[in-house]
Amino acid sequence: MSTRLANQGRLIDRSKQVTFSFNGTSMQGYEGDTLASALLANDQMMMGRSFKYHRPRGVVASGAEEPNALVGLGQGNRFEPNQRATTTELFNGLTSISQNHWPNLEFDIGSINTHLSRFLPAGFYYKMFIHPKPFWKHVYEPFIRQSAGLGKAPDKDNRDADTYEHFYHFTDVLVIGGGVAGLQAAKVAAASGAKVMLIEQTAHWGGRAPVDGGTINDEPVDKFVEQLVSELEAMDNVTMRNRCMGAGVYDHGYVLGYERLTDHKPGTQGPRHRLWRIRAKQVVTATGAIERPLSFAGNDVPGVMLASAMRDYVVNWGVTPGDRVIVATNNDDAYRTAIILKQAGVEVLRIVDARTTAGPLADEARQLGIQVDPGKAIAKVKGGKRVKKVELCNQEGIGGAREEVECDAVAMSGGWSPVVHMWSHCGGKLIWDEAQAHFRPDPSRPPLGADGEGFVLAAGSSNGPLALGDVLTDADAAGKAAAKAAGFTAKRTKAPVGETTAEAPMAAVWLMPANAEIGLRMKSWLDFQNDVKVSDVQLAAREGYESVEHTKRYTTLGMATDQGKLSNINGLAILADALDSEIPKVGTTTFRPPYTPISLASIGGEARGEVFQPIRQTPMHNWHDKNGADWEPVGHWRRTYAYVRPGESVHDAVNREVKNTRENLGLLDASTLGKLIVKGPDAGKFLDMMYTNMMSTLKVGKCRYGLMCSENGFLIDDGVVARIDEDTWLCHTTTGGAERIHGHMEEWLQTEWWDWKVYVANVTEQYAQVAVVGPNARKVLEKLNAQAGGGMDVSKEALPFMEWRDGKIGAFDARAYRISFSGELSYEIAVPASQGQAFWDALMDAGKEFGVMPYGTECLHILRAEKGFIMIGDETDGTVIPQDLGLHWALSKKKEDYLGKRAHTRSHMADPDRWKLVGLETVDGSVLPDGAYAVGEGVNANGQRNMIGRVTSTYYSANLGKGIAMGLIKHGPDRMGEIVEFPGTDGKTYKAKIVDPIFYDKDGEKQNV
Amino acid sequence: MSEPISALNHASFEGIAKVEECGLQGMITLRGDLSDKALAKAVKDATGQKMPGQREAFVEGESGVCWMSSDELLVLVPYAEVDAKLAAMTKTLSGTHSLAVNVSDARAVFRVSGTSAREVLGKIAPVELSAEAFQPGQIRRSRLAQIAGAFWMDDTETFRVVCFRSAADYAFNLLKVAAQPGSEVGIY
Amino acid sequence: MLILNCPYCGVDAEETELAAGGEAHLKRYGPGSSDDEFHDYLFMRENPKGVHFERWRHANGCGKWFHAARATDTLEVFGTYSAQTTEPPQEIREAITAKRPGWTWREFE
Amino acid sequence: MKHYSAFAVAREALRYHTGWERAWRSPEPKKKYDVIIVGAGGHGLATAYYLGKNYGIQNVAVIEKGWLGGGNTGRNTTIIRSNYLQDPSAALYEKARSLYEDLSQDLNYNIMFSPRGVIMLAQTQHEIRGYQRTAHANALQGVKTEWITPERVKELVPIINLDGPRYPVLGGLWQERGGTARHDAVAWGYARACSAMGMDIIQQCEVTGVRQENGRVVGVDTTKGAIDCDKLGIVVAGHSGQLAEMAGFRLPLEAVALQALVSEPIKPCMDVVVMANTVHGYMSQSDKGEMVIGGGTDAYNNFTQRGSFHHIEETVRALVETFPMISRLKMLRQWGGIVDMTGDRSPILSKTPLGGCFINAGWGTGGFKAIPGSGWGMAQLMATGHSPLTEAFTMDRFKEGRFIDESVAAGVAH
Ligand SMILES: Cc1cc2nc3c(=O)[nH]c(=O)nc-3n(C[C@H](O)[C@H](O)[C@H](O)COP(=O)(O)OP(=O)(O)OC[C@H]3O[C@@H](n4cnc5c(N)ncnc54)[C@H](O)[C@@H]3O)c2cc1C
Ligand SMILES: NC(=O)c1ccc[n+]([C@@H]2O[C@H](COP(=O)([O-])OP(=O)(O)OC[C@H]3O[C@@H](n4cnc5c(N)ncnc54)[C@H](O)[C@@H]3O)[C@@H](O)[C@H]2O)c1
Ligand SMILES: Cc1cc2nc3c(=O)[nH]c(=O)nc-3n(C[C@H](O)[C@H](O)[C@H](O)COP(=O)(O)O)c2cc1C
Ligand SMILES: [Zn+2]
Repeated sequence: MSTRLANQGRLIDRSKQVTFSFNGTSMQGYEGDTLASALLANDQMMMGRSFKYHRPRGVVASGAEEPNALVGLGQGNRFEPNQRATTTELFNGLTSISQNHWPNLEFDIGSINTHLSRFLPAGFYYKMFIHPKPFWKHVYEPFIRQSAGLGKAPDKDNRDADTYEHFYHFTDVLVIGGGVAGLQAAKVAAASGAKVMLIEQTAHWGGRAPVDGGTINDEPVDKFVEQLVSELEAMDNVTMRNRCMGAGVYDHGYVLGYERLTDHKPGTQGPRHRLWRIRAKQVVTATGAIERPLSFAGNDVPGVMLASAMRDYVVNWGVTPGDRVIVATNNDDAYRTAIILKQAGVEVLRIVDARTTAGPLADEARQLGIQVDPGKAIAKVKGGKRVKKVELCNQEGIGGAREEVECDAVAMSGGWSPVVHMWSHCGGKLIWDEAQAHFRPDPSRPPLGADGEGFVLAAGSSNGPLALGDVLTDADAAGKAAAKAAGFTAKRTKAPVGETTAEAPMAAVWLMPANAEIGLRMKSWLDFQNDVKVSDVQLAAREGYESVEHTKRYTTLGMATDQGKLSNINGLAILADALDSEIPKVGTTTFRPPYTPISLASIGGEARGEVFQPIRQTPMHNWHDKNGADWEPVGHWRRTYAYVRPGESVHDAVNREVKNTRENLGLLDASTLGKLIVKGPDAGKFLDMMYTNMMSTLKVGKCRYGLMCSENGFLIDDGVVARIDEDTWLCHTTTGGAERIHGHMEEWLQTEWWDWKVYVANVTEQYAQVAVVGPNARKVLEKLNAQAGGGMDVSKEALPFMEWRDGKIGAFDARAYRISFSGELSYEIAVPASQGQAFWDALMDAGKEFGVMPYGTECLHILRAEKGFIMIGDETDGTVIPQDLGLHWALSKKKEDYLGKRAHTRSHMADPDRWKLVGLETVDGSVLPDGAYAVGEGVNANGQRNMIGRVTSTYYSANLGKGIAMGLIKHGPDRMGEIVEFPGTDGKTYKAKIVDPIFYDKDGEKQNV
Repeated sequence: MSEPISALNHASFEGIAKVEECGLQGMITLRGDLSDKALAKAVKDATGQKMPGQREAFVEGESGVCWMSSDELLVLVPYAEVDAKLAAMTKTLSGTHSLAVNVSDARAVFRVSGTSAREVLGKIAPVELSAEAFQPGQIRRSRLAQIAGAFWMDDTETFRVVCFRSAADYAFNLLKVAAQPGSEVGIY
Repeated sequence: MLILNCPYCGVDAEETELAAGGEAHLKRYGPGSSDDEFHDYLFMRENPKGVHFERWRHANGCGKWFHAARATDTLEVFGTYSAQTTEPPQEIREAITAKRPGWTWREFE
Repeated sequence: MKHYSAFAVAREALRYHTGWERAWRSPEPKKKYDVIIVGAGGHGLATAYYLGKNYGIQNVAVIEKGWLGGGNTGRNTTIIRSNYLQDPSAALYEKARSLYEDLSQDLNYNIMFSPRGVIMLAQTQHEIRGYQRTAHANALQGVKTEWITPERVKELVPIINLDGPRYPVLGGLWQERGGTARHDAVAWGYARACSAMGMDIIQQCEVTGVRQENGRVVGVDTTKGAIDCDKLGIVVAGHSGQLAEMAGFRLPLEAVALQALVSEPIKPCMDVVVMANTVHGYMSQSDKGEMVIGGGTDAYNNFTQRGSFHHIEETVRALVETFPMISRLKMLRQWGGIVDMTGDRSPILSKTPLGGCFINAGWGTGGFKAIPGSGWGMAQLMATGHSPLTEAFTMDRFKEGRFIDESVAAGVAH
């Protein structure tokens, strides 16, 4: 059984007991435990079920590479599925549940799949469930999807209780990984004066070395680490972070660091995760190496574990996964596990070494009384939910002549693979190291940075060296090289001297026994989580899925939550063998970020809830909000759609506003309209290029409506332009247009006509702008003026239609434009934004006697539609040109050039068959459905109904008491009076007459009073 | 005129740094040839400051001048004086191809202060904010999470942050989140 | 996540401060140009797998447009330069030649 | 070709699956083919398949520089829908969607077409109008779509947050028979069927030149030598510009990176595909349980198959806001693909200035859903010189100012 040992446990504090629960059972652990070590200490060997066959799964590793021990962690709005028990620090009150089973972990209906596994090889679903066809949708797929997934989905109404944030950091050298290699590299890099950041994913510094033993500079490793850490902490130019994982390396030295701040103490004040966006001149990956499993039958039974992990459990947490252990290996390092277990009082039954010769560690093991079996292999592990016994055989051969040994745990080691993820994310290439049977970074093909030079260096075991001494010299050199590449001069210092027992060469063993018969191969797991076995990879190869990428996708090898950290190399070795090829030829799949999964919330950072996205507000925003505004998002702005009074529907409110504005007085907050100042000796010439009509001839004091097209000919914006003085114009844009058109102008000025003397400034937000509209508009202004004594003359004579004046309106400095988008007597009045609310209040107050009401954007739309005014975004959609809208009058014939002019001459744009703007009126007065299409005769070559037009705007006009609409109709202007049909999506067909688009006050008398 | 009101009317928040809306600040956008003597004179007259070089900000209290781009300055003057200063400036610049406009009301200004002020900004702007890289006397236009903004330092623990008035509410909430208690980064 | 040096304000700006503006050094064709010329001006882009010249704007910064010489296959940046020029400056071309002898782009090499 | 069925699997199981034959052969190139297709992505393979199936043209080679299906076909978010606005697009995508319905049976390869339904959320007035317009158009185009209320959205997607503080959900455009398919299987299924017809799929073979005589294509140069052909189809997505250059013409295309990501797998929680275009996010849950999430494109030319992380960020924060329960899920993997964008974001299916040479490109961010329809139309175009499906998608439309712009009604291309 797995138990807590009486001694050992360098990371736990036995004086601090911690209570936690697993599947509802309360358990005890110590501070410093991981959830995995604590579960093992409680003899909880089985921790979950595998994905496909629902096989019992126990912990196999001790760190980030763990594929099996995944739990649902926490509860309610702190519940998180698929959390690795091996990297979860234990805390008081932790709750966890195991995953992927029903009804429970011990007895799982889904485990029937393991008995059917023979019928469910890789890719079986591509070959099945094809007939009968209807079964797919109703039987097969629902079934497949029911069995999908691993962890429980969080509750649908779950609102994450935590906050998250980002942080931008800039450093000369970033060292990823805080093992002895990372610490040493950081130290020498920092000694050069470079700014260094060192990040480590776990809560501890030192990595593997303190567990593996040996000495550094004749001191125990722990001591060396402690010293180095305090040295680094004392350096001003060094930033150290643990619980901070290097998640991904991206172009131009961008690295994501994933810092877990409160996962080990949930509920603490402050953000849960911080995503560091680090820019580093040089990145050193000192991410260590990961031990590989061995492929033998039953290597997935709970109790079979990586040798190094078993060693970690004993040394770091004082836990042994079993009482009677067998060690299987192809290298010397696993002997350390046997020795440590034995020294801790655990029975080590055998060391099964696939090689025929081992190094001095083997002698040490033998001296401790451990039986070493050279040339041997595990044929099969027996046991269901935990290891019961092991059948041993010769490594050579197919696995006959077996010897059975009873035991309760197996430690396996297939050699070590450098963690090359960070090296590879941004394009670093690998080479195959034949002696150690692993891929390691190819220093001649690093990822390239902005300057085209390599910006990542690997150090320590992540670069290939495995022996402590080599690791330290390598790291020392890498740290110095990184400092140099970042522009610093490294100090000439000696690397620390690491000493451990010398090791004999490992031997590549990809299958145990070497020629295992099919029955064994079908039980030899490669990918524990996704249930990919040796036989699956061989099947893929046989069926032509020969590329390693095909094999991956066909078998799902390496696609589980661990991303193949344990399985990939073993899998591609099997593939190479099946293809009769070589491992480096087969190559690896692509390493992609993140290194281990990171929370989606951390990626979003602070952008949630209130600050999810900016909401732009006008100076009168709060007033609108308090006065019934039904909000409409327009770009990032919020505008009032209508002011809804208690007891009113939105529709009622709109109708009321429409009528009142025509009959009395309406106020519109028009502050969002863009206002651009264009000034300079060449401003007139410039605006003549920007607008389709002539702006240079506009007289000072006057306004002109202008159209803008893109160079491609399409309408992009419109608005009223006012000439302020000899070389200054003020251009109004649509709400969405302010920044866009400002940018557009700057672009042309800076990149095409840079010798033109023009400056542009965006003054949109300097002003609050209010449209004062309706027959009483002048009266209210005059009243304000009278109240304050004097002011601007707003009479018809002093301020005629399409002119503007500066002056005082009431007590306010204002600029009044006599323009009208409603067809009524109308003034658009700009006051400083800081006066906006006061001005609005004054108008509301003075307007009472004139029947003032604020109105929203929908009313604005209806008023303009009654007048047949087009709206950018309604009548236009990016495919409409001025000619379509009957705006020929705004296309200057005098100007040789303006943006869009050339485009309009292309054959399709000059085509007389283009749909053209008309008014539409249903024969029964009802409202045409928005977006409806008019149909013509017959169908086209693709069998679609022929269409001859569409509705662009449609409203109920309370003033006219009927539906009115505008639309684009083929040959429309020539078809006045004709009836066209618009099939609705409601099954009805709407009949509408083609009419003039001006429905109200055709002669424009009302606006010009 | 009524009492002018700034976007957030002096709202404030205290977390790992203090965040305050500063109220109204007179601001003039001045575009022109920065090497032109007339411009230098206009700036000097309005603020007493010399022409700033690339990314320099010479600000004292409510007066000062910031380099905004190769042909643009932000001139700071007390809010009450902006009309007069602008008029004087326009006069000085008459005959010079330039543009001077009052943008005081188009902006919101925040003060972020305290020992963690650099960190608060470091969470929302993709800018190196270590003491070696950014100091009083410099200005940086950049991104504040999802909006454009500019900031300079009044002293080693105080930033002034400028953004568009319409985004003031977002900017304030953003700074509040970035300054939330318990969120010290411990870097600067 | 690219970083480009804005030649106007001299900062190394990361991509989120910038707006990409497509191919550089396009010659504008207006009224009077042929259909082919106008089409190529609007739509035909070099789209090379290799050395490229392109426009960027320091949008969340000084607001200025500038040019960058960049490789689209490795994202290496050879340099940035003023937008007020109709062709890549000599020193930029030399910098590219030093890194990638034999490069070509449109009529440049 | 050995027939795939549950029975066949059971029979093979008894032999430890040793009897399966290759899904596709791995032949050496012949001297000459009637037709060569460059690019063994979905579109190339489907083109070859329908050339054989519909026109009896089976002396065909599909030449692939890497591994078949390894381009964008193997890295897309698998959304299939046909609720496009413009007639030509609706026709093409609906043809594709309807072919997807029977594709598993047609190919005898389960491509797991899952018509689970696609919702495009309307979150602004502008989107409401755009989608209502699309619904009207679709009704006339023979595409079954429906405008639905927020309540119906919630019924279909219980995990959605209708009242996001920024953009409440105001309704949606619902296509019940839209959905997803297993992307790799689409490529594999077509490849297997092509191979079974005797076509040669030649992988690890890069086309390096296009040979021509008297204005007609006569063959290609490849890393495995020269190969002759009568007709050539260039179907290489992001690399179209390079191939066109070899063939002596230019294309109005630019290659940019588009990214996607998946979460860790969780138990089923979302049964439909949701696209939220205002906030730039879309998400579905795969049959394996991951949330499959699509991001935005970079605005600069890029051939690295990596993109800029801030697009991921933008997408993820939008989705966390739209589906709050995914906040504590984790991103498992992110990747990029190089997509080829045209001036109007619609594809090019066209004859070219080079006789006998055809181009199928410009699918940009949304061509997976089109694979069967595009293959069908392209085969017709290559075999007969004309196809109503491809007619509007010629490369000279840009010169005429005749664009097929789908973005107009608040729609997006993917
Ligand atoms: C992240 C992402 C998400 C997407 N999401 C969706 C979605 O949800 N729905 C949707 O409908 N679409 C989506 N798409 C788009 C879709 O993936 C593509 O439009 C589609 O797959 C294109 O298929 P293809 O066959 O044209 O190209 P590819 O699959 O890219 O195939 C082209 C092939 O040509 C080969 N090739 C290139 N050059 C040569 C040469 N010289 N010689 C030989 N071979 C060559 C390439 O190696 C490649 O295999 C997405 C794309 C991406 C990148
Ligand atoms: N003899 C053998 O066969 C053998 C094999 C392997 C390792 N070793 C020993 O292991 C030690 C290797 O030292 P080392 O420093 O190179 O490696 P290490 O494994 O000791 O340290 C690597 C550190 O990097 C961290 N890390 C990994 N990926 C990370 C990421 N993405 N972000 C942040 N942190 C990350 C790990 O948590 C770990 O602390 C030496 O003592 C060596 O002798 C020996
Ligand atoms: C729909 C879809 C689902 C995917 N699901 C997974 C998954 O569960 N696990 C995984 O590791 N990758 C998954 N991927 C990503 C692939 O592993 C791979 O990253 C992607 O196809 C791009 O290829 P590349 O990374 O090899 O360049 C998925 C991809 C797609 C398109
Ligand atoms: Zn700049």
